[in-house]
Amino acid sequence: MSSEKKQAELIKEISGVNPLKCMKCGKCSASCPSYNEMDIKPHQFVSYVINEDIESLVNSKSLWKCLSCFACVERCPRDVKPGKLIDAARQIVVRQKGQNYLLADEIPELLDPELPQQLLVSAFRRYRR
Amino acid sequence: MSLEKKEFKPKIVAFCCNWCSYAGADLAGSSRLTYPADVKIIRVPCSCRVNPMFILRAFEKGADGVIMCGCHPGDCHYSTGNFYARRRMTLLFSMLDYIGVENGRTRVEWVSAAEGVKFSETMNSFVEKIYSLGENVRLGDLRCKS
Amino acid sequence: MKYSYYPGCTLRTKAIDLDVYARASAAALGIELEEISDWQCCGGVYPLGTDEIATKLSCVRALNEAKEKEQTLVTMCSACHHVMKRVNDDMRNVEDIRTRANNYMELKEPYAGETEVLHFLEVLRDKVGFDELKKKVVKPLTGKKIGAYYGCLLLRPSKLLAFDNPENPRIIEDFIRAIGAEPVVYPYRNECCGGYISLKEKELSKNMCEKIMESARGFGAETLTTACPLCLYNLNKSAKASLPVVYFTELLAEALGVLEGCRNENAGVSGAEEIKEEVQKS
Amino acid sequence: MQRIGVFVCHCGSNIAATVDVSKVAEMALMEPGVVHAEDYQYMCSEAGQAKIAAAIQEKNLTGMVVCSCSPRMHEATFRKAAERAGLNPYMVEIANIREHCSWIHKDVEEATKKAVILMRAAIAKVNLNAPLQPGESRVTKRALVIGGGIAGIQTAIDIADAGYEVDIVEKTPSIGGRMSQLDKTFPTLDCSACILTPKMVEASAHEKINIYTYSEVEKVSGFVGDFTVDIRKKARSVDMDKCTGCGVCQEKCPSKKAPSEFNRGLNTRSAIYTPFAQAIPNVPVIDREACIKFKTGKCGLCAKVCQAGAVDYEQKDEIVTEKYGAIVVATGFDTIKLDQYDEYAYSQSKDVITSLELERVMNAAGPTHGHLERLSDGKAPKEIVFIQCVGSRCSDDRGKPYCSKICCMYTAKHAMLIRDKYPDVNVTVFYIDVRTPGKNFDEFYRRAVEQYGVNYIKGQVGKVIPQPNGKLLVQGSDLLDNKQILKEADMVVLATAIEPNPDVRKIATMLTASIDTNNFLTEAHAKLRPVESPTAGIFLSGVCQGPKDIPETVAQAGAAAVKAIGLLAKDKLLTNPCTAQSDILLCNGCSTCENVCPYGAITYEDKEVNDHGIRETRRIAVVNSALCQGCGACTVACPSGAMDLQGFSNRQIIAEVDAICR
Amino acid sequence: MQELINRAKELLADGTVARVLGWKGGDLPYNPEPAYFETAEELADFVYNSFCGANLSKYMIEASKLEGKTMVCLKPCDTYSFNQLIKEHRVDREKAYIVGVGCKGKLDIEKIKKKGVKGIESIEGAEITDEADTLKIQTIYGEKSCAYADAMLERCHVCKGKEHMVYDELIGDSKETKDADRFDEVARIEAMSPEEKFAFFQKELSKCIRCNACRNACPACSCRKCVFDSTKFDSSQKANVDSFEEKMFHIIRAFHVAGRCTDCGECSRVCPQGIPLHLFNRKFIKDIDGLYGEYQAGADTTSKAPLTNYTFEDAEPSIVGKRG
Repeated sequence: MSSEKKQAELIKEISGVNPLKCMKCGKCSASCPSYNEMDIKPHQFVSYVINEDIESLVNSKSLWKCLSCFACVERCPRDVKPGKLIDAARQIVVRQKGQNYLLADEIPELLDPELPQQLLVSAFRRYRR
Repeated sequence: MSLEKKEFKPKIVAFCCNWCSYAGADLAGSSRLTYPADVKIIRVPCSCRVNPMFILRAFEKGADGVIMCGCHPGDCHYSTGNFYARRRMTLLFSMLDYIGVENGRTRVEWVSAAEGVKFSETMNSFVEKIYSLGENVRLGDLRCKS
Repeated sequence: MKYSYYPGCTLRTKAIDLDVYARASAAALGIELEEISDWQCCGGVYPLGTDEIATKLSCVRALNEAKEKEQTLVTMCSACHHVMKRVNDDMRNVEDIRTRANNYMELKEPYAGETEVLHFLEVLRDKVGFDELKKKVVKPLTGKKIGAYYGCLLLRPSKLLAFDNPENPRIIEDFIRAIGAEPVVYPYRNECCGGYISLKEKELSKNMCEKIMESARGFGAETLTTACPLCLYNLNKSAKASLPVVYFTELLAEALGVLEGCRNENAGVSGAEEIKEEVQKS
Repeated sequence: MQRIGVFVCHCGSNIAATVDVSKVAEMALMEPGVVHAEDYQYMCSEAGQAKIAAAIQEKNLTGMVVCSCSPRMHEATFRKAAERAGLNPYMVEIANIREHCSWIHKDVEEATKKAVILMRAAIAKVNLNAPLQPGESRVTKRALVIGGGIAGIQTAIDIADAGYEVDIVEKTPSIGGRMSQLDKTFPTLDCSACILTPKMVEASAHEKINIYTYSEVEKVSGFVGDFTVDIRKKARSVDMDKCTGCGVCQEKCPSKKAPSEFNRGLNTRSAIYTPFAQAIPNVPVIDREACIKFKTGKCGLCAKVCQAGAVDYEQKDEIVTEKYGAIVVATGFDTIKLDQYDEYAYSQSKDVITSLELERVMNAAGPTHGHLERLSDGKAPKEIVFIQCVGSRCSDDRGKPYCSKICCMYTAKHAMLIRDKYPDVNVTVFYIDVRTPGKNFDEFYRRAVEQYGVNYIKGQVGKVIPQPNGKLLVQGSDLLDNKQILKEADMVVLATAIEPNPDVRKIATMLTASIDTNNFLTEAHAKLRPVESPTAGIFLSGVCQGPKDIPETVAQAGAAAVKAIGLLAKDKLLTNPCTAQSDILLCNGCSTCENVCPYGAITYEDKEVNDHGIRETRRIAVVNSALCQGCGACTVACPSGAMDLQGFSNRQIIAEVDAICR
Repeated sequence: MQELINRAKELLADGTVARVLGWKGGDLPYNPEPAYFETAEELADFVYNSFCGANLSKYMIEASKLEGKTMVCLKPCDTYSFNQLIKEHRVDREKAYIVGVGCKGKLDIEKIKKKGVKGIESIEGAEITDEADTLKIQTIYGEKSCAYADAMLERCHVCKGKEHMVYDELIGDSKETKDADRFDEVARIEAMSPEEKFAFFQKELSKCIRCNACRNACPACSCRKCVFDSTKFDSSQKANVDSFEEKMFHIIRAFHVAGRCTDCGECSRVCPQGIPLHLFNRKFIKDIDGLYGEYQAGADTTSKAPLTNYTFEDAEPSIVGKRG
């Protein structure tokens, strides 16, 4: 198995999503609050996994713009759950050593006095191993 | 009896009602959804045609598992057949469990004519269960085993 | 009524208000909240990967303690509610996760999702009942126009959380009505505030919150209320944030007449320093 | 001892590729009773059947086994072939080595072994088969049509034109159905009422057609050719014979707050009402839940103003029992409830409506008298957004997994009509796919785009956001331009999925007709018998079988009528001989079997028996083979084994079990 | 007993009945057997004592075919069986004059013998009129004693009650004897591991000699011809080759009477090998009560039997595995 194919399989496995169920209706992209920030749009994630173009996917800035707000998951008429695919791709990145999107060093300057604990732990979990 | 350990190939009898489950099995076939060849289907008009005698007879003759499939409750072609079958099988299975027969050797599953996938999945999981239980020693008639 | 209570990390620090008001209100309502011993942070977000186990164990621990006490587990924070319910669902319905998590945990008896998890709002709705609550209100918030802000974590995915209609929820509106105020329904109340993205993408989150604020104001809200410390933070950061944002427990405490009693000494805890310390440690 | 022939079919390579067919035939010869075995490419072909006939005659066969595809496919074929060659058709058994073997197994050795076992089971069974003769039953030359929409009306007219009596049972106060609610019809844009009303009149005036409106089927018993049906005629509270249809009662009725079903609840009607002006019969009914007289005992105004004295508050439901030879189901559809789709703000805004509601809004007899206006404030919209596939093609549990089929076309129709009548209104359609397979359908859709400038955007809508200013912000995808679109609209129209009428499940149960997971009635064969139910004597007309538009519905209605006529034209029917029979020497007369028979086919008679020299009178179960459908429930209920099922006898099934476990 | 005999004489004399169905003394003091009496003289042999355990209702199947009425003595528990037979059209109510006889619990001679009591000559305290709590047993080895309750049949310890479900008149007093729950034994077996269950029934059923005593005594097992004797299932008349066939026989027998068995306990009482056959029937009764609602066969003649009835919400057969 090529490494791309392996990675595509890995994404399907981690996410538990069958991208072939997608009918390309675009409801996910229509629901996404981060749509404009994304280079690869939510509905396109499915195609990247099907086409096994994982390289582009893991390099996409979309991974870090997804809010895990589950609007796409809630509304998807085909039970595809693009949000889960995105998170799986994110996991592939952060599970590789040193690929953390959030570095400990950069945290202090991101802080402000009102910032809740929750924000930090959430960001940590999504962005880091 | 030879001393070398023979590979366990279970004998599994599936009673399927003509209208739903047998058609579901046909659909599994035409959709090429595989399940192990250990399963052999007997066509009956309705699940309510399945006499506990048939099930015990199968075990007596060396079956390792018996499964009965019918239309979903409420969808019986004869409107009420599977309701009676459901009570009969519940009591029979409970009795078999009571005398110490492993519960996994008997099963009832409702499979509609449209559920080829469910038919195949059911058979796969049932066969898997029978493999895990191994040969039916408790109910087998030793005469029938070579 | 006695419940296991899982406050969660933020309710110990920045969101201590959410906690204090909740406890005071619960007491006034005759609800006993028994805090889970040595609880650990839920992680703030639910780990979506089907192969994630270790990240779910802190929840399993809390859930199991509630099970052993035969109590329902109550959360106050939206995020804890979300994570706790989903982990519980995994333990109940996903055999692989259940087996592996139990292997790690070495519990007296395996945990299989037996505990009922409720958000405090659900306790108010389903256990206390809004009609009952209404009877206990001593200082109705008459005339106040309050917009409920749900965000994501209370509602979605609705099948698992079974909290309310995800697209047109009403539990907080009913709550607002019960405490004598007037709920303002506006369509953005279930849109995301940006969540954790606000750590690195402050602008993005700000835009989202502005949309929410504008919508709420447009429909006549004068105050927003939420159950989530992160939502509260993000909404407050919104540049055009003209509406005050308060925890629903504060409204509750006020209506029940216990607010003054807990205008507390904890006010003004500066979290930033502690957080920095923690980060250094990690 | 039987003389059995075994015929193994290759089914081209369908079987032969996985099963060693010649080995199977070879093994057959080792089984008891088998005197002939052969394999052939296509047993069902004419040449294959000729081989069977030749073997039957040459080898004097008394029974045969065909190892082939499913008996559900070709059992009838082979039985007929056997019969033509002089063998009783019930001496034929099928071993299903295609669907249950070659198609699901890959290993040739394994599949061959299994095929042999399946064949042995069939041989063991045939060894115990006995020739059976079908019985005869009579045909009542009258048809029942359930549902008085366009499907039911058309079916009834076609059957009646062939000279048979037809009754239509319609639940609502008037025939006409969904079509009567439509404004215009695609792809010709003619007015729905203009083409439907003459059909309604034709049906009501037809001397062979009898219409029961405001009535429901209550109970069905019997079987093909001889159904007995109880019809509940709900109390109309108005005497059908006396009423002149003058309408004064409706005018004077002081209770005018009941939501109008006909106008989809968009406006109200009086408590005594006819649903619409062209209603047939033109006789009102009193909605007793809304009527002041029935609620409080006071009022009675309608009776006072009725010059014909037709109003009758004392009227009661009446049960009519009729016999029918054939029943046609034409129960139609409704749109799904939208409470699972609150992202489209249907429950939050009056200006979000379904397409069927739009039909009423556009119709001159509708709540806005045909003026296109917002239902919230009555203002004329400038910007209308249509959203397609609302609840259709959803594999989650909120909606329906199927395509509702009619929405693409009616949306194009709506868009076109609006653009035609109100050229300053912009129309945008969010679609996933535009599906226009039908004569002149795609041309119609293209006209909407090219001639009328309707803006089609490929992409679904995520959320409809009501704005403080009363407008609706539609947030959708434009997948072709890869944009997220925010569009401010004055009205949003949802192409809501259609589903079978919720009553159909109840009716199907009464008819013992099967129904699929989406509540559509199942056809006997998806391709070859699309208008018949698997239950003999039950036929399907219109959307109750699957989504379809008006031309298709009318075509199917005619097809169902032809099938029903084909049945009614017969004087007698041959009945399935695979029925239960009780052994008079074993029967205890205990009544256990009677209690489980769903057809009331078992009765008891005192019979003189000679039990090994002992002559006595015993209470014995007797099966009416015309009523018995052969389910076998009684055979298991019977403790003594007296009750047995022909064709599926205890010994036959046990022989199969033994053969499989051998 | 004398009251019974007197009444029987009257009924015979005035022609109400053509015969009396009761018990007559056997060759031993503890084995009275069912018998017909057609004249006052014959009634000299009539007995009714604590050893009259036999359920006479089944004899009424044949008696219903005879000319004239039969006076039949039925104990409270026997009347359930009689009702059930009415329901199944096996007996003719019009052909029976039912005298409901009192019952103070019937005795099991095997229980007395198990206590080491041998060479029994007579037993005192077993007459129906006796009130004694202790039986005095004269043996060739001298007098022994035994508590009445200790010698009672298992079924009397779990008695359904001393009320007659159907009768024309009542003669004699009864005494409550119930002091145990009838499902306790079943529950104890249910709690065993599969291995233990299997071993338990294997041991019990291996004693079966297929003498058919259970079948002959059982009032529900009243088929004209048993399936195990007919050719309908290819299961007839062969020697048991293996333990499975006993199991099959007893399971099917229990299944055929499920929902019809009144739990009269005759099967266990008559088994010469002492197999607790009632454990099969009670298992079905317990399941039926638990799954489909409490049901007592023979309590009436009209209710729908559990196996010819259903509800849409009935438990699925998979419940068997889930109950653990």
